[in-house]
Amino acid sequence: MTGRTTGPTLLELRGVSKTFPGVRALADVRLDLRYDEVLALVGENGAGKSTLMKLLSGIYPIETGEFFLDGNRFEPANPRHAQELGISIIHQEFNLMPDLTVAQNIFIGREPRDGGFFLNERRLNKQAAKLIERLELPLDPRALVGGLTVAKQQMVEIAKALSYDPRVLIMDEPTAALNEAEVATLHELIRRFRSPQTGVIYISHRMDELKAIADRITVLRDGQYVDTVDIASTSMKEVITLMVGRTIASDARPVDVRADREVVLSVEGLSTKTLLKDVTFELREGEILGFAGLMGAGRTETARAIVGADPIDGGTIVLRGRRVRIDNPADAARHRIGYLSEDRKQFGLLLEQDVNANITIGSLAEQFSAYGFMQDRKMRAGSQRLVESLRIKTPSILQTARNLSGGNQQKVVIAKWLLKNCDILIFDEPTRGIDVGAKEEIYTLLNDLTAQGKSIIMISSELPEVLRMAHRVAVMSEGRLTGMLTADEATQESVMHLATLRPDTNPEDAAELGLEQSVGEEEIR
Amino acid sequence: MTTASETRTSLAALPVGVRDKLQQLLAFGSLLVIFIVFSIAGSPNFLTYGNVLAILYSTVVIGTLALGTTFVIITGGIDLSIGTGMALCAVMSGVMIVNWGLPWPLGVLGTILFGGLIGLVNGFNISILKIPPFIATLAMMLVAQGLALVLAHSTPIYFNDTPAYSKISRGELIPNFPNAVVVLAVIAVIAGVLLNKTILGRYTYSIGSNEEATALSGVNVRKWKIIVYTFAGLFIGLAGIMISARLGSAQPATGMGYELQAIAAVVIGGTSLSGGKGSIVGTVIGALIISVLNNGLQILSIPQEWQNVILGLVILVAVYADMVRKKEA
Amino acid sequence: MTTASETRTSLAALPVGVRDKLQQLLAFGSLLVIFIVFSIAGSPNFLTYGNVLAILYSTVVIGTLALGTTFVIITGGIDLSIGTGMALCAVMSGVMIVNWGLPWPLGVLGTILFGGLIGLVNGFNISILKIPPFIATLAMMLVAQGLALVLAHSTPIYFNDTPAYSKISRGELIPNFPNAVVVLAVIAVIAGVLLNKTILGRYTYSIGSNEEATALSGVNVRKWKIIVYTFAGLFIGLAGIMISARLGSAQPATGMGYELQAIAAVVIGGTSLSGGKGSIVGTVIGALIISVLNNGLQILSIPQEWQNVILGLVILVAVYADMVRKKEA
Amino acid sequence: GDDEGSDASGGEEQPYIAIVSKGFQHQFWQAVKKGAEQQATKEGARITFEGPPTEQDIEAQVTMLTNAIAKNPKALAFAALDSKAAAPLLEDAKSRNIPVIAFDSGVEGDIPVTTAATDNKAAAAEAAKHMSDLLGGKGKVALVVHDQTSKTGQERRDGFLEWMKANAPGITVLPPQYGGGDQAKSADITKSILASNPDVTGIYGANEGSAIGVVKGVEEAGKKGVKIVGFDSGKAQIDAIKNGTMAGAITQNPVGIGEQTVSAAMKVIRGEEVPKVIDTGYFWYDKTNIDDPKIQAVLYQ
Ligand SMILES: Nc1ncnc2c1ncn2[C@@H]1O[C@H](COP(=O)(O)OP(=O)(O)OP(=O)(O)O)[C@@H](O)[C@H]1O
Ligand SMILES: Nc1ncnc2c1ncn2[C@@H]1O[C@H](COP(=O)(O)OP(=O)(O)OP(=O)(O)O)[C@@H](O)[C@H]1O
Ligand SMILES: [Mg+2]
Ligand SMILES: [Mg+2]
Repeated sequence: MTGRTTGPTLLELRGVSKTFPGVRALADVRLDLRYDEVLALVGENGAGKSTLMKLLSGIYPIETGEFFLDGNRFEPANPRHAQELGISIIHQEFNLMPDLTVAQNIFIGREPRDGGFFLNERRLNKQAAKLIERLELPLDPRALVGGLTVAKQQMVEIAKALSYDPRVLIMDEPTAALNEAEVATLHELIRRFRSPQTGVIYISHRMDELKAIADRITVLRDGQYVDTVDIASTSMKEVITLMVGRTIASDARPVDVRADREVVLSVEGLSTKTLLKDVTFELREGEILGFAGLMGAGRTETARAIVGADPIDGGTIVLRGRRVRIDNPADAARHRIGYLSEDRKQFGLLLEQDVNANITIGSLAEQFSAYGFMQDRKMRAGSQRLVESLRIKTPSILQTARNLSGGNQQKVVIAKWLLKNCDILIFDEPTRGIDVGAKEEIYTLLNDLTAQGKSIIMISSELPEVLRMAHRVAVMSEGRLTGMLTADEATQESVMHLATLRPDTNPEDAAELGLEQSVGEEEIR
Repeated sequence: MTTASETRTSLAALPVGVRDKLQQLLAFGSLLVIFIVFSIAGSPNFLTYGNVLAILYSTVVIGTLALGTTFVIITGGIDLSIGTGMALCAVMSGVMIVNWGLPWPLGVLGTILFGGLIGLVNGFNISILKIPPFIATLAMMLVAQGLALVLAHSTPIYFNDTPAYSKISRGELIPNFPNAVVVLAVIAVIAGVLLNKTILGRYTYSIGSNEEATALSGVNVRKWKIIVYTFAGLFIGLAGIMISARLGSAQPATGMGYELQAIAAVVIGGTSLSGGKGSIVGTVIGALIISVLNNGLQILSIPQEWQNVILGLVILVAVYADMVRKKEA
Repeated sequence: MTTASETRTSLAALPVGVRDKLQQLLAFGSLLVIFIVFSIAGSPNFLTYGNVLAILYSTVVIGTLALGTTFVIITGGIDLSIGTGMALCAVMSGVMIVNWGLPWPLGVLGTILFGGLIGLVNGFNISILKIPPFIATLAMMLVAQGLALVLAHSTPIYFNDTPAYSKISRGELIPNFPNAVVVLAVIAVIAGVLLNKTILGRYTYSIGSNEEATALSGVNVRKWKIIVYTFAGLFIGLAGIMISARLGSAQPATGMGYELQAIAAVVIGGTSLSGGKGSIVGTVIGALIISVLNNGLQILSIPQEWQNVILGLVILVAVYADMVRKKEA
Repeated sequence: GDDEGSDASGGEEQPYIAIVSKGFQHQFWQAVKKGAEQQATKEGARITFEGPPTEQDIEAQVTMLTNAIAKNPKALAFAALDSKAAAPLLEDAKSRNIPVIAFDSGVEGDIPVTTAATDNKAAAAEAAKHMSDLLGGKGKVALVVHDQTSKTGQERRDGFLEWMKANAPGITVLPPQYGGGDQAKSADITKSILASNPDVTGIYGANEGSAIGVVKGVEEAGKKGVKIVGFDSGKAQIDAIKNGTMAGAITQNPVGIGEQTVSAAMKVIRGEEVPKVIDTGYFWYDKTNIDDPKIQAVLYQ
């Protein structure tokens, strides 16, 4: 049951190939998008999805292959041309101007003008506000994009893409940065967008959402077309098998709850000027403590505060009973605490440096240096080992990080922390953009780490992932810790309930958390 | 500390736009402080109408160059050719007005356009040939320096027969207020409007903030970069006019070193060399800080070898103070 | 075109590491071409042992400064204080050796360390006070310029009584081969090793390509930035020695403008001002390109006003050619 | 072609004289160059004339000297920014039997076969004397000098200061200010001086750029009755003297220096005798004698 179509299709790609130095990214790939459909495009990290979409949106010149829109052949010359043809893309990596506001970003190049040259900022902001409202996104048109979280930046991208009123909307892992609630909003957007004139190509590694949104799935593997299947008549297991060419272990819940183990980290009353209020929790040896919450809940800030990346306003951090003072990530590292940021491009990767440098940068001093000299062979061996165990798809460990696929870049960042020997690892959205197969491997690696007695804080917006991996789940909302659930207590419902409590605005919620007084204090202050 | 957090929260409450404006005003701070210090510590001769005029007047050339360069630097570029480029433009003005005998208004126009040409070449080398701005404009710096000498046969060109020309700088359409200062004020306003209210300004910021993303958004980045450098070139031309009008002659050998002062003014004004951030107000303040310091230190008759030492330290403190203030905001 | 694509594929086949090495070698290209052109077009006086030595010898001071600055620029920073800082170091050397009568080896050591101190201050201002490198080092440039004049009472300090001192530059431990050139070669090798084989070098690159990410990887970025600037300072000190040894005197007012030439050498050598990329080989080539051009143009007796014009154009072409070559690779 | 390009035609037979000067962009040096070229064409020599961008660029000058020697000239004319720095190279020249002619300010040591120079200090003293006369021996005098480290700068400053100290008790002299010879900067400095010392009655500009700067500054400040004494010539300065804004100025004989240097070099090449010192002299000129042909001869426009 292949997806080959008869009759005109909205978009059709035939025999598309593309090579990069040392890499054959695409080989004779085909794809067709029907009117009024959402076509999911899946494949392992480095399968060629983004490359295909970049060809389609005029970023890379077409080497070989034919493109048809409404049955008419076309060749996107450059991004603008593609836009004019009605092809609009949300890239996997953000393309935003941090120094401009949300509105300015959305309408860059299409600013409402007076006399062709003068900006009409009021109209610009009005337009943006209207759009944002229509899309029901929690964005302020006047906010500087640089100050937004990844999730919000993702929303700006979405708003921007939709503002072109495209016929073909391409979304390259739009939900990687989003959590359940936001994913739902996005799906709603897509449903409203699709029409008999339009279609959506939807790239994602989150199998669970495909059933909800997609009609058909096209699978790529190693730059080659595998198959296209109808969602209805296919199970995700089959799709995954098509993707990775093998069946993978189903999800098992964590077994032993580790109440007996020693407390390695205890955070008390952690607060920051911007967001956090009195965050208190304990992390036990060999434990995976999941952190759930809606965007802006403060999980990332908690992590950043603990490792000293952001200044803290109050609260204490105790390591194995010893109170410690952590002013910057270097201090944290010295105390064997590592933080993997949710934002790999800004806070994770050395894009210009090679894979080897990226993986070893954190462990250089303590593992790979003798009298200040780097031990090259040892380093390469180390990186090579991780490249293999994480199956990072790269021609060589000397490949520049920039040239890796999104997911493989993420793997590189993870590899950095797996190599560095930390007792406490804080992973913020660790599996962002990573394919199902690789996820399994990473889960296994995390469990190995805990088996070695290391402790992990796992911040994730993918609830299933949290529920599956975490021994306990901490839930945050509005900068507060609203609940701490054991593996058995933790369910979609229980977590979501705690995640949506609004103690600062809603007295009942405050009461439920026993916060009345503190709310009172807030007002007195 | 408390004040800090208060400023923070109170300011944080304001919409971004207003906050920026306020920060720009705060930037006045250092300038004000310096000015007041000189007025008090300084001899009574510092705070006189005449001396204030002298300060403003001495800001004109550097200020003109700095205004254009602000655009370039906000795109994440740099322009080292403004100093000697200015000298070359001054010489061109001399060639056109004195040697060719063009009427001076034509000569002025031609010179400004010639400055634009210099910028255009820079823009082409940077935007099309993709040569790093530092190199492209360094090369232009050397070429301009040489050409200025060649065209002028290594001797100044004097505007004696066109007294009107000197009036551009020293004339006083407004009584007791030299035209040069008026010119600076006017072009500063124009530059400010262009940077904040036009697509030129918007793309200037956008390119500096993320060139790749701007291009992917369908903006013709190549074109706009060329436009920005050409635009900045017009200021080189104008600076060439202003300095030759002040001196009554085109000096082919001057100009070297002006680029550093102009860039310093821009950066002291809070424009980031990594691009994306900056303002005209800031640049004007930056330029004023430099000339107020130069003037004040001489007025206080500080031994000259100490003047640079103090100048350096004050710049350091001023910038640091502004940064702290901004952080608090 | 065909050749281009061929080069591409053939090179693409190679592992990345080897490819980089090859690119560095390709960078020699421009230098070689320029050299050959001069040897042919140039008078017989160009390609003589004596003149080649003269070229190398004239590269020493700029080269020394450029080596240290390479590290700074790779971190994404800049150092404008190297020129006048060098003058200040030269003066310090004079003060220690001539005025205080220290034995010259001690004076040399002291001067190099003093250079390190200048760098340390820069590093502190940039890394701890978070003042933009351009401003911090601009301020230091002014301060150093002033202090040099103050310490030297605005007159050169002559090393007449320590002939050994001049030997540092002009002496010939290797017959017919001035020590200065040996010194440059040695420190170039040291710098190369440090940049490529040590964690200092690795952190230099990673801070330059993503400072925040490097910090979040647990690297004490503040500390390492200070170290890099201090390290670069040592080269300022050494440059101060080399120039005063060459001139036989410490000239307090010389040095302004050297920073631009040194930075130019670094950038022509392919180091990116936005940080993360660069090499010592490149810097050495960049420095040589400049001095070969200067020398060649003078040997060819090109009229001086034309020399800068040609210099600028050749730099443009050389850099462009290297870029094209790299793209093909 | 204002360089040897013109007479490169018969270049081979013509004796080649390499001239390394202290500067090249400034009018003074252009005038020296002009004189040298005139003499060269007259005597059928081929010359090159080079100098560093500023008088601080001593290393650049030393390198130029190196390159000049590398060209094996028949004679080498040299105006040292710092004799000591050039000493080893002059030794080298000597060892290659290249005769060295020093010009402008002398070169220490016995290597130069002759020195065509002016005594800058005496010239500056002359300027001081005229300033004192203009002020009737009393008042407040300021100096705007081009730089504080170069030999020329120091001599033209000290000559003035020392004469004042010795001969004009009635005149108070303000600490010298330095404008790098940049007209605009010197003008700004002048204005600050006038602002902080409104009672200044005389200002001395120690080279062309400084002097013109002083004139501009006084004009811009709208100050009347300040006596200005300048140095060197150039159109602007000549005009200022003609229209009375500048009282007068000292000029050396740059064109003469150029001519004398080349002719001396030719003599040496021909093996003729040359005096150890050729004093190229200096002259005071003002409204009264400016049109005197003897003066006109030594002025450059
Ligand atoms: N600019 C480039 N230079 C060299 N190789 C590249 C470049 N871009 C992509 N590649 C390679 O092409 C292959 C496909 O990359 P692509 O980004 O399309 O994968 P992907 O399917 O999007 O993976 P992911 O799910 O991780 O985003 C990868 O092996 C990648 O290493
Ligand atoms: N890297 C950052 N840069 C700027 N602001 C940030 C950053 N991280 C967090 N914030 C601010 O802190 C608030 C909380 O965001 P944070 O990322 O901590 O929430 P979260 O619970 O981690 O949700 P998510 O990470 O899914 O966005 C955000 O609304 C944002 O304003
Ligand atoms: Mg991808
Ligand atoms: Mg987060």
